[in-house]
Amino acid sequence: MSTQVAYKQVFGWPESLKKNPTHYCPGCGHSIAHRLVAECLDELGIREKTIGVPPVGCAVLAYNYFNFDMVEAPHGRAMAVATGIKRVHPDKFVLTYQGDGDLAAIGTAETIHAGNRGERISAIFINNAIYGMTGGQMAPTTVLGQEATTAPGGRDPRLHGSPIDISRMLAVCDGVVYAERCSLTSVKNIRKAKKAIMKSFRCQLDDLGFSIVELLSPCPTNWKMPPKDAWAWINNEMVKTYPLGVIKDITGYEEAK
Amino acid sequence: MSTQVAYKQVFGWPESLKKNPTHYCPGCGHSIAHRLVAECLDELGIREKTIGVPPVGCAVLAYNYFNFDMVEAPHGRAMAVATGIKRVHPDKFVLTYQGDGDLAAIGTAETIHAGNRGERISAIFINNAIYGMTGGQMAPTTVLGQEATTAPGGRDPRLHGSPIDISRMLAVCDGVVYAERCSLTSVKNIRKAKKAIMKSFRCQLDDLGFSIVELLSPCPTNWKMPPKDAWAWINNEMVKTYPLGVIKDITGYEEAK
Amino acid sequence: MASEKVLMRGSDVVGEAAVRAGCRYYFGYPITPQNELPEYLSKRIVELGGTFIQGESEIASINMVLGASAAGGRVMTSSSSPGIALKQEGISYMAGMELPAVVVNMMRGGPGLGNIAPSAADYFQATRGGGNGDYRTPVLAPTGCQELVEMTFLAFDLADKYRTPVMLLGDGLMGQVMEPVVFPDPLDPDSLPKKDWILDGCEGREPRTIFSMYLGQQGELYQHNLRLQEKYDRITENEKRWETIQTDDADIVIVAYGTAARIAESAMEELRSEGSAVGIFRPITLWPFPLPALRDVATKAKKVAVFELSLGQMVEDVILSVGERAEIYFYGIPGGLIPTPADVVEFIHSAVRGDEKVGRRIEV
Amino acid sequence: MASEKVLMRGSDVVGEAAVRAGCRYYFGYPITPQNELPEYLSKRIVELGGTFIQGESEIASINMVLGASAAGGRVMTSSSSPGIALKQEGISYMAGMELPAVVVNMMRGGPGLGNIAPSAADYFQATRGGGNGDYRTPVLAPTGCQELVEMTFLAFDLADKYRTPVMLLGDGLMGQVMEPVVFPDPLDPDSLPKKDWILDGCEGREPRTIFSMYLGQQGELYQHNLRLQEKYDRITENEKRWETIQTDDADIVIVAYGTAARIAESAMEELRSEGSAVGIFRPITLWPFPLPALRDVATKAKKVAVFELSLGQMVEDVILSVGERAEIYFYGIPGGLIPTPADVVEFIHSAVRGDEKVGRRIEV
Amino acid sequence: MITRTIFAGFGGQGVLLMGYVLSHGALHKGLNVTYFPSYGAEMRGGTANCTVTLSDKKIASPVASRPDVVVAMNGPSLEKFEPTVVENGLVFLNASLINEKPGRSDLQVIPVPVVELAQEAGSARGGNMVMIGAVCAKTGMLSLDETVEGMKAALKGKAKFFDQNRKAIERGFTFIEEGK
Amino acid sequence: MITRTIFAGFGGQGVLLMGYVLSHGALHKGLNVTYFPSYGAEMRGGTANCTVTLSDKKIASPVASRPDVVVAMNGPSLEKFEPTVVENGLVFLNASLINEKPGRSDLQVIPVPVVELAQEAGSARGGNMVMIGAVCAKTGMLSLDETVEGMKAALKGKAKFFDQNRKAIERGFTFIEEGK
Amino acid sequence: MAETAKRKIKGYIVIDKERCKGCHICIDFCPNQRIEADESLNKKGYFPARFKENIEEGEKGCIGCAQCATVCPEVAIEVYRGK
Amino acid sequence: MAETAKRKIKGYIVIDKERCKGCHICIDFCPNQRIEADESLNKKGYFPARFKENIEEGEKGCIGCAQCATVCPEVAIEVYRGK
Ligand SMILES: Cc1ncc(C[n+]2csc(CCOP(=O)(O)OP(=O)(O)O)c2C)c(N)n1
Ligand SMILES: Cc1ncc(C[n+]2csc(CCOP(=O)(O)OP(=O)(O)O)c2C)c(N)n1
Ligand code: SF4
Ligand code: SF4
Ligand code: SF4
Ligand code: SF4
Repeated sequence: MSTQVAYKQVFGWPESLKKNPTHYCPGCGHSIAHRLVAECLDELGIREKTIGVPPVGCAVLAYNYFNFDMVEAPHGRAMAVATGIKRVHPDKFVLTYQGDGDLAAIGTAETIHAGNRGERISAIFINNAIYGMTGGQMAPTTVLGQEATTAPGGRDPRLHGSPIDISRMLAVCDGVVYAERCSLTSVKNIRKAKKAIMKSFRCQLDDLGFSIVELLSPCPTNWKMPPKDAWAWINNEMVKTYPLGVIKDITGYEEAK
Repeated sequence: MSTQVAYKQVFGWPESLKKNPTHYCPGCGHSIAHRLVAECLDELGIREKTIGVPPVGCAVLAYNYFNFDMVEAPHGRAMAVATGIKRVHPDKFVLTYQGDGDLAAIGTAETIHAGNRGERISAIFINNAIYGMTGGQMAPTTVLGQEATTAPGGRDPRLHGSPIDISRMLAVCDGVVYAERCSLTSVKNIRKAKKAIMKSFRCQLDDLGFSIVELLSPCPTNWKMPPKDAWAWINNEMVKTYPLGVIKDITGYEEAK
Repeated sequence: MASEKVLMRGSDVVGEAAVRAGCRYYFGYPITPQNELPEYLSKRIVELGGTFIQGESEIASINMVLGASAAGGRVMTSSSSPGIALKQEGISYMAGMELPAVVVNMMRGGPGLGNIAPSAADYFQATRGGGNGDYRTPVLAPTGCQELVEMTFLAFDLADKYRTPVMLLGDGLMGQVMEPVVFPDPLDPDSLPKKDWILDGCEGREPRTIFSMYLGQQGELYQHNLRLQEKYDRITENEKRWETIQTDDADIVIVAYGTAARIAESAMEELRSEGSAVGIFRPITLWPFPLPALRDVATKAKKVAVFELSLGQMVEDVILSVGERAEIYFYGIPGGLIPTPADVVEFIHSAVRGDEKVGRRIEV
Repeated sequence: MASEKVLMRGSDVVGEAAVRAGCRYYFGYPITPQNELPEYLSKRIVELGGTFIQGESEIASINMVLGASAAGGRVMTSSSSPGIALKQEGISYMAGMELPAVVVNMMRGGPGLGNIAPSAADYFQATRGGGNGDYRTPVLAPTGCQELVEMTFLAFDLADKYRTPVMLLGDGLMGQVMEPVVFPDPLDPDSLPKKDWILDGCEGREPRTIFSMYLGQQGELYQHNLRLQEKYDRITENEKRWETIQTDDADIVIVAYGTAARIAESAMEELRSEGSAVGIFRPITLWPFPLPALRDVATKAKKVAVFELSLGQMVEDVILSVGERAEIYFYGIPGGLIPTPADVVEFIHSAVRGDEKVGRRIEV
Repeated sequence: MITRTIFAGFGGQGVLLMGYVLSHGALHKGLNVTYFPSYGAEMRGGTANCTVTLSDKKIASPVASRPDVVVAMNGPSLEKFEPTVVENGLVFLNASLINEKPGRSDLQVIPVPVVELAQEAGSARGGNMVMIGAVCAKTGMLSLDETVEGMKAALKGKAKFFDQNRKAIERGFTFIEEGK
Repeated sequence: MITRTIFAGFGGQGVLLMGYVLSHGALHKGLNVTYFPSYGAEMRGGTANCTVTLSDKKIASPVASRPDVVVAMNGPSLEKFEPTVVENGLVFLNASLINEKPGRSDLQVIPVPVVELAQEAGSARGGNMVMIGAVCAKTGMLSLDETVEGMKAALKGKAKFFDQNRKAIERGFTFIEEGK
Repeated sequence: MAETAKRKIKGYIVIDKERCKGCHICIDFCPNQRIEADESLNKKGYFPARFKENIEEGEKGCIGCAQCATVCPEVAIEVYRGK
Repeated sequence: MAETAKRKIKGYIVIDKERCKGCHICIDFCPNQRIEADESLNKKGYFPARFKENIEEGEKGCIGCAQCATVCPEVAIEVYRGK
């Protein structure tokens, strides 16, 4: 492009992502999470041994974006599907990618028991506190007071229960070796999230057990906010219910640089 | 009976139990738990406003023994059924009575979410570390090394996962106000269990939220032990995995005498 | 009071009709294309002092319905195809326990996740019981918003009258269409006939139990099934419903229900304007299927043309009704396309000619 | 090598046959009356280096099966009626995704929890797809232990050949009976034909995806369904199986499958010894139903007597096969009783007389 | 008489609202009406459309395989629906965005510069209201008053928008009536 | 020739094992055989029974509505199965526990004091083996050797019990053969 | 109950022989060894527990402490205590 | 890219205009305000982000820090840095 200054690409397209346009809304966290997963697989060089299980949720079409083998799971059952795959191919890398409705409502039993069995699976958990795909219904993770189409006056603990913290529940299981909560709403947080994903992947490669990375992720569409406000809402409000950080870590790994 | 010494009955039949013979095996904990529940209802005088939901499990016929309204739930779904009842009759007393397969395997999602919604339900959870009714298959609560018909060499964490501690998971939920683990294997423990059940019932009557009492309960038949040994095994072995005591208590109740 | 004519979306219509029919309990889990129904009720039913719970799953929801029904509530759940598949165990239990409830299925294309275009491929599941055991549920298949009102009322009434789950079978198109509707006066739930079998605490009476398990070695389950069968026979005898449109002079009768019937009606108009004597037989109850009525109509017309939004499910009931009394043609569009009257017109042309260019002749 | 004759319980027979057919993955949840099968495999399959997981539920299990199948494993699950109801969504997905697997249903009495006595009341669910959408699964209905061996092998082969879930339909009686059996040589799973569609990491090839959702607006789901239908037509064409017993000279043919057929055979022996010319037509594949074969047999015999362990499910397929070609009588025993040959003898007496003392005449 | 109209455009262009306005106006006028939105794929983004059918008789199918009128608010919509319009049918174009012309010569094409007209009427965001005004004016399906009533019923409760929207609808009418 | 035998008693009395022994013995002998246990209600406790059918031809139904032989190890079993036995059928009674006599006069009743005989044979717990010995001896279904082979096959791998059980079976045979 | 017995004891128990399933837990838990196993089966086929009414030399009598009843899984024991 | 621009800047970015969905998050996150909103719609109907190539007086140029790309949900930004 230039003859005078040598420019080097420092940020580009990860191989583990197909070059298809995504269907995600402007400002949605799903596509960031996709990229982070893809970058980690690239860096570990395991794209070609990866088998992924997307959710039923906004990321149902993730197989159009991820550039590795993928199989659809019925809503909520990604962990069970992943278990089946991993038991057939213990030497392959298996990950699930799931929303909060998928992983923490209809899939609660599958999630808890995959964790409890210590399945060698890495779970990427997109917590956007709402049902995205179906149009903004309350999620188990919807925070108190937050509006949803099925919680018209905002979530009320008496009527709708309190937001669920499934990562903390998973931490109770012996088979879960690592659980961390990150957010996708700043350069720093995104980089942290990537490190967490990397660590989770290592847990599987090192045959330690089950691990989960929960990513607080904006859904501007259903929160009815411009992307920028949605990002700010996570940083200012959502983290009060879901504090960021390591929830469980018995990996024995030294802290990554 | 006697004309000289006046004897008074100090232990007899609770009104909340029907006088039918039970189908439980000799030395089984289910019938003790039944009696404790019945005694508590009697003492609180709420038998006539109680609606109970038995499990599918050895206690599936509990409606033949409990002397109050009861409705069968499909395996694992007692909490959902109880939720439906309680929402129609918020002024009535609703309890579920469930085994470990029912409450902590197939019913995991229903259990966790009833707790998370803070349903005003009292859950009696019979943890006998095995599937009784179906003949001794591994339960999610089977302890490591314990034999089961589907864990022939004993439970191995790598093959079968580790024993699940669902009460501790429930404790993560805001809607759960009280969770205690007791055992049915000594006079002292049985009396403690009764106190816990009483407290759980009070939680509901006082509209505080969801509560659960987990009862370690012998299954001599499927453990293939004489009753006496089964009781001892709980006291010596099982409590190592499931330590007795209060797991969560935000009732604010003063300690019962 | 009966409402003025209002323009309303099908899903909302079911919601409003339900509360007017005295429904105060709703338990369900979101799934497109029927989310507008729970969304409507999450507000409306709560305003009326009732309960709306978004369950953690379809299974939890159907079992909340089971509990609420046992407790005496007029109760409803709704979902779409895969979600209804998950409710089969619960529905089978409720059939066995003789618990009334209304289950709405706004069908979508399948199998599996499919897509949300209209479809009628859950006919077998609905009419033959996708759960286990010998049970049936009345299945109502309305067409259009005004009939959604009537069928919602009817569904609750049949459910209570026969103590059975009742299925209201629509599809996404029906749920999304807006049309003018008039609602009847709302019922006061307290004015509904008292049920003497419900669980509300045994004060002043013997405890009651509700269950589906019959262990007795003396054939208790056998007896229970015969009792159920007797009930199903009564329903079959008394509750068949259907509509005929211009069948009197018809040489060929289209058999279709729900959305397919609407499309067929447009096609019929076109075909009539071309001069063909086409009529429509529209089953409104899919179970019990209006077998005798269809038999009569078909015998007269000598040719029936079955049009389904599936690859051939209701057609079995048509064969069972018609046998060799008329030629039977079949044309099915599997889920995933919004079918148009033009497709049906072509099919009828084929059937009239007696060829198989569109659709096929069924050998009986 | 082929085994000696061994005395073995039906459930264990299925387990041993499965591993000999190359099955190395089993996922299931306990339920009576089929627990002996997972119990057998929990030991046997692990010895062979395979995977046995007791899932946390039937739903988890069927989805583990889905995953294992997508990954290329020969895989099986088993359950009994209510548990199979819960698997319907998963089966529908697997049908849509064209994933092979064997699903065993040892039926019990229903609806709901019912009891564990033999029953055949899940016929509709098995043959019409209790899940959502236009799909079918081949359904094999063996009778007795030796046939359990053959049908287990066949189930795995059909599953792989047509990329579809296949159902093996038995009942508690069949699972509990012990009989002498001979097993064929065990297959080495590695010797099975390689599958070129499985997911095992995309090394050296393009990534593959397996799914059931077709969103495209160009009728992709429609096309997908037509493709599936074509496959189902092929299966219908090629895979019908049945047995006839002494139908050649029969004036009346009993139609029965599974346990009912065994009972019927005892009855036939008794009736033959009385001098009645009774034969048996036994469908072995319930879907595809052996319609043409039954049609032939019935046309010749002029009278068929359908005996079912349900209140009338397979009888619909018999009517669809026979139409007015023969008189059709029906007698059903709903789940919950172990039926005896004496019942069937009475029924046939009635049918021969043409009265309805036991059973009833079906009007077609 | 039966008239089938398809409104189509990007998600944010208010095409569904145009359909509501027409439907409510028709109800007000005493016609039979069905409104059927694309509820397309279970996915985000993309385009939206709806079909409104008006008739003085009972309406059978709410689906229009061959609409009488197509209102295309963006290029892809024109592309998609142009082939489906009946012979000599009517096509309204959002001229502020669409540069292409329909290929078919039998069609009657009415380009409406909605953004510019809406700006004139006081708010650039009222393009859809201008368009529905133009559609009703041209086809005669609704009078100005009926269209405004339709708009009010469609926006029930949101009275603060009534005034601005009325102005935009009027601008659509005058655009047709006065040709500019 | 087809013979259907029902063994019935309390859960702990080893009735199912008796059926196994007979079945395995029959397989050893080269007969066709089906063994069908009561897997009754999904519940604990109660009684157990099993039906063994032997034949030199193919066996259709493994269920016996009218057994040729009933072996009743306790009172309730006698009560339950007595009415079902074929005319002039055979009924074996555990005389150590059952005091009642069958009401039917056509039946051939053989009371066996199993506990006492088992004690004589060396272990009070071998009552079921005594009984199967007596049954085989009386009916001629199996010879002593075949019965012992059946026992060994039924208890495959548990060789330490073989000796004691053989003694008990023999005691059953001598009880019938010698009438005491 | 024999006069002799009653004079010596503070309490007594009544065991429902047909309800008892012979688990013999109560025998274990009685602090004064007042319960023993019956030698004859009950109707269900269990050897039920039996109250030892007669107090032998050196034995303590029943004190009505209800420990047996508390641990009895079958609610087969009623306990009476003297005033 | 104009020579003038390049001489002043350490890096530059390339925005895939058709991939961009106009969320404008990148605009927010660029420390040097090197990104702005386009005024014309892309094919999908969004106003995409646009790299400000020309550096006005007083402005800083792109430093190739990739913050924009890190936050871009669409992977629509490639970043190049000078050596
Ligand atoms: C069995 C079943 N139930 C419900 C649905 C409908 N459904 C699709 S996605 C979804 C939830 C989406 O929310 P979430 O998992 O939080 O993911 P997001 O879309 O927010 O990324 C639901 C309920 C379905 N497809 N299948
Ligand atoms: C849907 C369904 N799955 C499985 C079963 C079979 N089943 C009955 S009880 C039971 C588990 C029993 O164990 P647990 O809940 O621990 O209770 P316990 O019998 O030990 O008291 C199972 C798997 C069933 N009835 N329904
Ligand atoms: S709806 Fe929400 S989660 Fe789904 S793509 Fe849009 S912004 Fe993302
Ligand atoms: S099997 Fe176990 S839990 Fe069930 S009744 Fe017997 S001892 Fe109790
Ligand atoms: S962050 Fe990406 S998608 Fe958003 S405006 Fe910038 S380039 Fe476009
Ligand atoms: S690389 Fe850095 S400086 Fe350059 S445009 Fe992006 S954020 Fe701004």
